[in-house]
Amino acid sequence: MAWTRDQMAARAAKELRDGFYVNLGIGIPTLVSNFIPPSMNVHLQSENGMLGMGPFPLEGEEDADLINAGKQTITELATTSYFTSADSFGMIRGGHIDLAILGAMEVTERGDLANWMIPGKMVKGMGGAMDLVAGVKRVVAVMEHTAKGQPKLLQKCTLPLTGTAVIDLVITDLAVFSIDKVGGGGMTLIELADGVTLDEIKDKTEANFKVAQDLKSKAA
Amino acid sequence: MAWTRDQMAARAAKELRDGFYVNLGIGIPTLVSNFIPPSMNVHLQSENGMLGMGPFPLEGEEDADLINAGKQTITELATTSYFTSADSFGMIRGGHIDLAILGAMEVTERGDLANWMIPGKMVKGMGGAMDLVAGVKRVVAVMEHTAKGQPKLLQKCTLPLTGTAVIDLVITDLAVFSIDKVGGGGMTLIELADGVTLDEIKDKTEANFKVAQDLKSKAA
Amino acid sequence: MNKIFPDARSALAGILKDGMTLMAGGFGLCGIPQILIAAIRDLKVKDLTVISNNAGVDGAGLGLLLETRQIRKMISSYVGENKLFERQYLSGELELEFNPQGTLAERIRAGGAGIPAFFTKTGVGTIIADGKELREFDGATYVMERGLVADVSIIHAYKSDTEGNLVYRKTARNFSPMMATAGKVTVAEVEHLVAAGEIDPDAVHTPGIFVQRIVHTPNAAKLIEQRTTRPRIAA
Amino acid sequence: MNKIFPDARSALAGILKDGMTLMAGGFGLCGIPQILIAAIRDLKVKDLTVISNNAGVDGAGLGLLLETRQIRKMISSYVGENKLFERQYLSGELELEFNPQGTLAERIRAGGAGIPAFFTKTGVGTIIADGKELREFDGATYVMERGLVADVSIIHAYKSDTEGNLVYRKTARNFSPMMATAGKVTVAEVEHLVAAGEIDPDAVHTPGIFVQRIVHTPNAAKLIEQRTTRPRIAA
Repeated sequence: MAWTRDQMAARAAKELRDGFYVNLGIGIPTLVSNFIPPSMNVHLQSENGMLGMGPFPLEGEEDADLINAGKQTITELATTSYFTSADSFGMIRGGHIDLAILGAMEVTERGDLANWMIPGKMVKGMGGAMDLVAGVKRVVAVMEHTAKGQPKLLQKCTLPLTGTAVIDLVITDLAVFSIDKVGGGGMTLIELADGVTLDEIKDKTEANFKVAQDLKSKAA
Repeated sequence: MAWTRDQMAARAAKELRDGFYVNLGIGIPTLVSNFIPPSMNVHLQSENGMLGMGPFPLEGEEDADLINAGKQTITELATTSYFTSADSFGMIRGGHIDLAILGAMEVTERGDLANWMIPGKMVKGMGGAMDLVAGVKRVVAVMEHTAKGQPKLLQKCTLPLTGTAVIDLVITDLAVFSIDKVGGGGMTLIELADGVTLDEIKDKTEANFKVAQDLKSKAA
Repeated sequence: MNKIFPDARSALAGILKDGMTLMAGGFGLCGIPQILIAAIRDLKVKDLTVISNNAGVDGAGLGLLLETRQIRKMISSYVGENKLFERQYLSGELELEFNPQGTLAERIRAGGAGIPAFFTKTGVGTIIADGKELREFDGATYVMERGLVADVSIIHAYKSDTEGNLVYRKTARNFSPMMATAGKVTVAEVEHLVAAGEIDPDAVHTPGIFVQRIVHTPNAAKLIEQRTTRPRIAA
Repeated sequence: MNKIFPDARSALAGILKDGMTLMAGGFGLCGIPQILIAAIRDLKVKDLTVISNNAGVDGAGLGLLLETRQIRKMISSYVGENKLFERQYLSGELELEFNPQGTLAERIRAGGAGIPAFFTKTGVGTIIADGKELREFDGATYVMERGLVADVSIIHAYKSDTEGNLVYRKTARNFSPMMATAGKVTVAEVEHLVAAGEIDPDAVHTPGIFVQRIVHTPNAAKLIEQRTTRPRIAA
């Protein structure tokens, strides 16, 4: 059984640690905030210039001056601070954010990412994506395993790149892969969704990958 | 009669214009603030991180958190703002300060300045002087015309430089010179202190200089 | 030196010209100088190069200047919300230069701070680095990016004193403080105008030195692009 | 994640080592982290490279670490107030690297913001540019300067909440905000410690992400280097 969007977000939430400063992208990554354990103190950054992002406001309490990087109305917390976009990306580029979780169109076995542009379609722009993948300490991509039956985990991206050797972990609806982006040790399958077989993953993945030792024994 | 320190400061104050943002160096330049016409709105910048510098405090009202770049206790005004040293020098380097008035050891006919280091003596450091002369729109040097009988207006500096082609105007105790630092048009004598003759200036100046037309007629 | 102007039109008088470069603050529709944008539309200056993170939406923000075809080129990080933009771009009427958002913010800061160029890791290995200088520092590769300045910057602030000391509110701050430093002339529209001394000098976001002209726009409606709420839980 | 430590010594525990690079905030004696400096003296770590605009005075500020010969090298813009400094420098015990003050501030900001190098006009044509890369942009010559980072930054702030959101007071702000961003670990001594939510989020100078450790030092005396006053005019 493939994971639902919520299950993928819950799996991504396992990458959080107490005290982490985290940037969540649009889409499934936004859902991750619903799965932060109550005991855990996690600070959400919004790259337009805010640390300590709260939930969406109650109806009637929206503030036009308070939005996230997806332009959605949000709220502040007791811990909140505001700053300029230059300071915000100084924070990102300078390696001060512990973790970014973002959506992806294509990821390669060496950690290259494409998620901003489809040639032939109108280009909307990369926004802060290139800065985030270049600067954040650990970057997790969350995406469907395939698109219209075609693999999205590739040996080489076909779409224009957002960054090269930037992804540490990929969570799809079928499995989880780690990538040794710094050491060049390639991609390793480390988890399968319940009921998903190694053969199914092999069938739907173009990228080369190793299989983690403990997964092999489980799958055997 | 050579000008006194106060007269030199008063002459320097004539370079101020209403609305100017100005940085004053240590020594005679500090005295310039005593000669700002009451009708004129001039904002003093202190490069450690303040705009809108007020006078020295009354005795007993000193605040250890409120000092100028000379480390003297000062006061704030209704117009005051504080900022970081990085923002302060962004302001300076980015050309936002209209005028800097500073002391000098040597100035050349093309506007080179030496004012921070005497070889063989303990070096104290350049502080913000190099940034100020490189960044401020118009830079005025105020200094004695000679030191121990030796000219300080030279063809070439003998001391280590603070900046090259940075001085627009030199005010000494004997005369005032303009320098065409951008156009390379050299130095021009434009004023004499009362009773000082052109011959005295020629005698005490190593730098080449022209004599302004209206000064020639006055001196004639 | 009075920096206060009676309305947006007079605050822009004498500083606009065809072909000029304009910076406009805001992120999406949050913190945009909408009164000044409307005045620029009415003043009909054209062939503008506009530096702004986004391009507004149809009928609001910089969308107003797209409707009137006053913009020749945009330098932005994201323009996804604007159909008119898409049409003008695809027809070749409009030029577009994409910058990563952090690179755009830093280029503007650099321009205002007298820094002509800097190096960043952002965009290395992507089309953003095409034709730009690459260099290694301590074993990693960086791309050189240039500072940006503008003839005029237009920004929105929450509060100003008569000296032009500005305070922004919440995430409406975004690009405006850097743009204030990078405009040869910076014009601020402000919700609240107070006397000098009424803003805590430790809480000033933009010192008055960066603001040449101020217009008080107390009752401008603020627009929300993505109104998102959570349900009230019954008590 | 509790960032509050009971005293300076515990706040520095486990992060000091011989030969490390330390940034220390302050301008002259204004805004220096004097309690943390005293603790570093007591903890006897040595061969320090210290990045700080000044070197304290005899008996105060970084002067304390000069007395104990814990500093091997200073990176500063001005060290004129310190006789002990002069003796150690002239005897060759102490290395010294001068940076123009604005270049120093910008190098620290760059280091904290992930910028490995930038260009500035400051120092071109002087000994400061010797051996550094020069480059022309738009007809003017600039020198390339590198970003600076530190193993540990020690700073003083006026107020902190329990998250490490900091507010500085008046000109005591100076270099501390940039140093907070450029230290792998940043330790702040603060005059006032308040609960989260008690600082206006629009008025935070240093967001808590940059502050790993906080020590509350409510009663530390502040020193004045040049007490300068004007006469009271008789009424």
